[in-house]
Amino acid sequence: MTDRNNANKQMSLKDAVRKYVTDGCSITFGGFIGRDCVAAAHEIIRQGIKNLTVIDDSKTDVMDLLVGAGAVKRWEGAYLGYGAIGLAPNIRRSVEKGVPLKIELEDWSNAGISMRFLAGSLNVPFMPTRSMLGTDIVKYNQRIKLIEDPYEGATVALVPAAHPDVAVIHVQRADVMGNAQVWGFTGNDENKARAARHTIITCEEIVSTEEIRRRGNMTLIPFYCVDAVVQVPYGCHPQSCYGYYAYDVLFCGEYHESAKDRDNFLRWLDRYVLGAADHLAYCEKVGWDRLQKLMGLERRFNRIPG
Amino acid sequence: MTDRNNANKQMSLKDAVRKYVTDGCSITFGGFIGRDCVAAAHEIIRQGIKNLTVIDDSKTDVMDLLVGAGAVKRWEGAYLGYGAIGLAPNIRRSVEKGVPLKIELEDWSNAGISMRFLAGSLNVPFMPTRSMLGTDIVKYNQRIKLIEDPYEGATVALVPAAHPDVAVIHVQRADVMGNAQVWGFTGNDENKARAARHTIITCEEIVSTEEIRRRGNMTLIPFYCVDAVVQVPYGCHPQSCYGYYAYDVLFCGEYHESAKDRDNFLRWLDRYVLGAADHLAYCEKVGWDRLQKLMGLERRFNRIPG
Amino acid sequence: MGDKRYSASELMAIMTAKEFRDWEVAFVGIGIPLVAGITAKRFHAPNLNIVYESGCIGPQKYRVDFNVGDSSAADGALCLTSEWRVFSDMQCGYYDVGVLGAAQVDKYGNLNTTAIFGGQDYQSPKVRLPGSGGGNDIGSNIGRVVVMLRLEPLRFVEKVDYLTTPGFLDGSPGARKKAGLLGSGPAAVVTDKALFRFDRQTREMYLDTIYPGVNIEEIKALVGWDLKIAPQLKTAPEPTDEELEAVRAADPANLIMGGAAARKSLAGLDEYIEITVKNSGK
Amino acid sequence: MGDKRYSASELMAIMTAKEFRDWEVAFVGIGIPLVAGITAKRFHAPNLNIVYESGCIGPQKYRVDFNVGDSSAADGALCLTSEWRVFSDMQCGYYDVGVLGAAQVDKYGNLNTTAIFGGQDYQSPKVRLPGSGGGNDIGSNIGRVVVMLRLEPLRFVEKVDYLTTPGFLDGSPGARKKAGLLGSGPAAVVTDKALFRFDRQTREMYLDTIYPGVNIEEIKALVGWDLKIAPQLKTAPEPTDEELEAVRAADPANLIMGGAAARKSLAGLDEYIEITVKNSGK
Repeated sequence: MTDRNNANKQMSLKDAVRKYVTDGCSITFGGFIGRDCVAAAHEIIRQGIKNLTVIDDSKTDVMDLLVGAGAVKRWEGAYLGYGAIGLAPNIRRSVEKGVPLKIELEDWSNAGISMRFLAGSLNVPFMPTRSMLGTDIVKYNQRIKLIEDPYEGATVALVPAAHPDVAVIHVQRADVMGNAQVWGFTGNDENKARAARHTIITCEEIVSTEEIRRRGNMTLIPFYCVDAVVQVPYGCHPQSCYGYYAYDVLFCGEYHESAKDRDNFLRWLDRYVLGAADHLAYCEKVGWDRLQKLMGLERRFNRIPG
Repeated sequence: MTDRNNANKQMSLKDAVRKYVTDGCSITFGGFIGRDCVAAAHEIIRQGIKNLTVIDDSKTDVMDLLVGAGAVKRWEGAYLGYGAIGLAPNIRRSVEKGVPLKIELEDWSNAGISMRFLAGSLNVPFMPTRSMLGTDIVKYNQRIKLIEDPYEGATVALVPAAHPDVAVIHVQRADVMGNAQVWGFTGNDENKARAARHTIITCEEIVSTEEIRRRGNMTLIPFYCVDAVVQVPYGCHPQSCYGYYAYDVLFCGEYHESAKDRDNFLRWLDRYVLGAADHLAYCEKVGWDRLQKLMGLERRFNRIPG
Repeated sequence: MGDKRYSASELMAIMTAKEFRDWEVAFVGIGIPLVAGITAKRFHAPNLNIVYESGCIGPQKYRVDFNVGDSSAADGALCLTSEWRVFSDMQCGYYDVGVLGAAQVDKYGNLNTTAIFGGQDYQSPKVRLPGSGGGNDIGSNIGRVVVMLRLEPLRFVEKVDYLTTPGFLDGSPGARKKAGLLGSGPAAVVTDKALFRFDRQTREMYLDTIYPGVNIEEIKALVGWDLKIAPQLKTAPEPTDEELEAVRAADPANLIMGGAAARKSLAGLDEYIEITVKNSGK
Repeated sequence: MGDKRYSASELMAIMTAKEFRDWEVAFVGIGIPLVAGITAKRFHAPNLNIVYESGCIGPQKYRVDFNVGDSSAADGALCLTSEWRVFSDMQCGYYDVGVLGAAQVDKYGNLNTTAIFGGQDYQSPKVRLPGSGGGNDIGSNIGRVVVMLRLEPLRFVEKVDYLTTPGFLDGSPGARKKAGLLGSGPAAVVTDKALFRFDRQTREMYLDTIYPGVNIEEIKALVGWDLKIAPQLKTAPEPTDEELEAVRAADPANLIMGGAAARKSLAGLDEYIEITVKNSGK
């Protein structure tokens, strides 16, 4: 449950992570490979938070970083691959070799885990689904229960509600009251914000509540689901943020190459995360001109009104 | 399931109703007292369609008309009242006195019936809910099943998926391909369009597909859920249509007064529905100046961009 | 109540307004409950946010709503979404307080908005009422529920004809939890003559606050069980001029409070539009 | 395949493109499947609409997508919505065709994208793969599924190490229906050397179409069971210049087809942006 509603939930990324992301907690991240919470993942690593249980759909970039940094104990999710770029190097090292430590795995499909977030957001104990039937996902995951539908008799699977301790969700615009507006695809974000006990919104821009009211239909997550609002421009880089900046495929490719070797990964981590005091310092290292170019590219294709 | 997708699903209201709304079929309507499908209900009455099963949340205006006209056999729903105006006269006459004929009732709560549409839209057989427990709704409605949650053991209710034969949904804007955009509240419309076997979209304006693409986030119902697109300006009068026209409380009040007496209701029906060849003729009878004034009133408060 | 300074409806709205607290999220039905919400915003709860079951969250109240789906319910809303979503948010516990009307209430705060049987039955009752709407859901899931109805004959009954919305069910310890309900049940019953609350142990409704000029016997005569009285019975203050002014400003054409008579007294659509626009400040 | 006119990936994209029909809705993953979809739109399926699991429906393809959540997946989309909604729309049967990659496929078309055990087990496999993602859901619920993978050693196996995505399960009559699955199962397996389909009775994968310059023995040697051959084995036509041009236009910087090598051959971000903008016509 969110903290009591009030007029201003804005805080720094450091404070929001310190307050809500604790050792051993369970966590989920918004976005879907695009609009990922990269800045928040960096801050979690900087603060040395450990033993996280990550409950998520497809969140490779953030997961590969967190796993490589040794922050994750357990993963419940659907996908850990780099799309057209390849497999996830730190995740492979952890699962196959236990380096830096071995994470527990619980596999779901994307629809299956999506239904866990939907159930969580509705505060019902489970959801039925027709995915995962007949497969080894069900064999290895005892929390998927097969039942006979009491109405029509066919077999359906039940999946339990997910209730992560905290959800971090990056959006384009939010007000300090906590109303969060999203353009482009929305992933499972509306459900994650509701399923979680606490929700941190990171955003490209803080706007006035009057501005929020001009487009109430764009408010994906209303204030009452939100505990903290943090402004983090370019908070998804190297991932894309619809209407703000394009995917940095080359930066991402370089990360991927580095991460294939543990020492190179640690050097990458030192350079971009541990050696950067905060997200502003990360942007500086990436280069503001580079970020501006990615913004210019995105805005040729997608512009958010107003 | 919708008919095969194609470039142009536009047709007249007469043709859409004739093709998809048949004697004895089950039907649901979009909107939520506001954005009601009044024009479609009138056309159903004009075509003399009978024995409908209406599955709906809160759809008093449309229901009172259809029941008064003798078109309804059965109702599965949550609310049949006129808000601040009072009880529903034709519905009372039908249920209490069997005039013009007695409708069967199956009561649900708004959350309960909403979950039936959600289940239908997900193509799962049922949804769990924590509503209606402990009450006479469950006592009189055998389709609500109480079960013990297999995960945590508490009692929850299951409600079965709704799959009406047809959904009629009025929206602000649609293209001829069937993409429907809605501003303001959305009721259960996205779920009704998916739960139904066939979906008719009525709209204030037909816009180009390019216009739809400018605001993809506003497309509540994508083309593949839609069988027919019909342009019916002022299709909700006397109800409101967000951004287009305000609620006509006085016209609605007059209807309510008339409907208290069966003969007066039949006169009202003759004047505005049976005596009007189509929705254009209805608008003529209501008065274009009146409709313009309602539009002027609404647009002081809500304007849709572009 | 013979006092012509205010009507029964106005008094109910003012008494209900006091049940809201600042920064709460309130799930409020149309009519007098909404007038109460708007009134509360003018006084002690300026940051009260109102949610409508059609899917409107936190609108700015420029004009009165005649139903939950009136486009006015969306005016300047913080979030415009779906019906199923706001009911689910209710089930998550995000809404602090709900306000409900009813045709009948029993001594454990259970409500009937479905049918008055009058010796007949569910499928053919003497009076068919609107049904649950969102009422059952509010009563099932919201933390604190305020019930509003007039204290009239046959409304406060030992047992409701049809239990639409759960109060404390049969009043037995933990009855709500056993049934699977989440909310904590009714907190107050606001009428035109008195305000009732519920005993924490027995869950029975008792007389908590009496309005100016009303006497206990008058109330007991209208309640269908042996009504208990608070050891320290309170008397409500007279509505202030400011409160009455706020209530009336929230319903400038008097169409909520005044009903059909007020509709007929309007000259027509033009006058209604003029009043609405003028009062909205738009 | 020694022919340098086209690469294996290009040929796979072109063969897959032929599996789409006009006005279909296709649920397509990133990479070569998407290139196939864009290619189909240039030829026989101009009104093909593509859906991404992130929640993008019917985008205009100005630029290539590197992952399903790339903002490019949303460019000019007909509808931008949620992940859970598009998976549910899939479960409703609104999507006609899905395209899937895999690390392993067995003779009944079951896929493994989770782990190669290599004598080890699920929690500590020899190779951890990405997992299901939306693959299982596509295989479970979509009417017609096209599988794409290279015909390489240890990929076409008698039994997959981990059954991530259902094909025809154990191949017994009605196995999918008995399990509760809705879609009708895999329709084709497109590789870089041949195209396979499934027998309607036995549900076993057979060789349907062989590519120019490939011989049957070469294929049989790479398949881990006694592969049956269609009575009337077809030979695929050589890709036309127009087809090759379309495939290359869909991946102008060659970053999908060319992988890490292509990334390295780019001068940097400026060149990538220049190519992207130029090709998009924006």
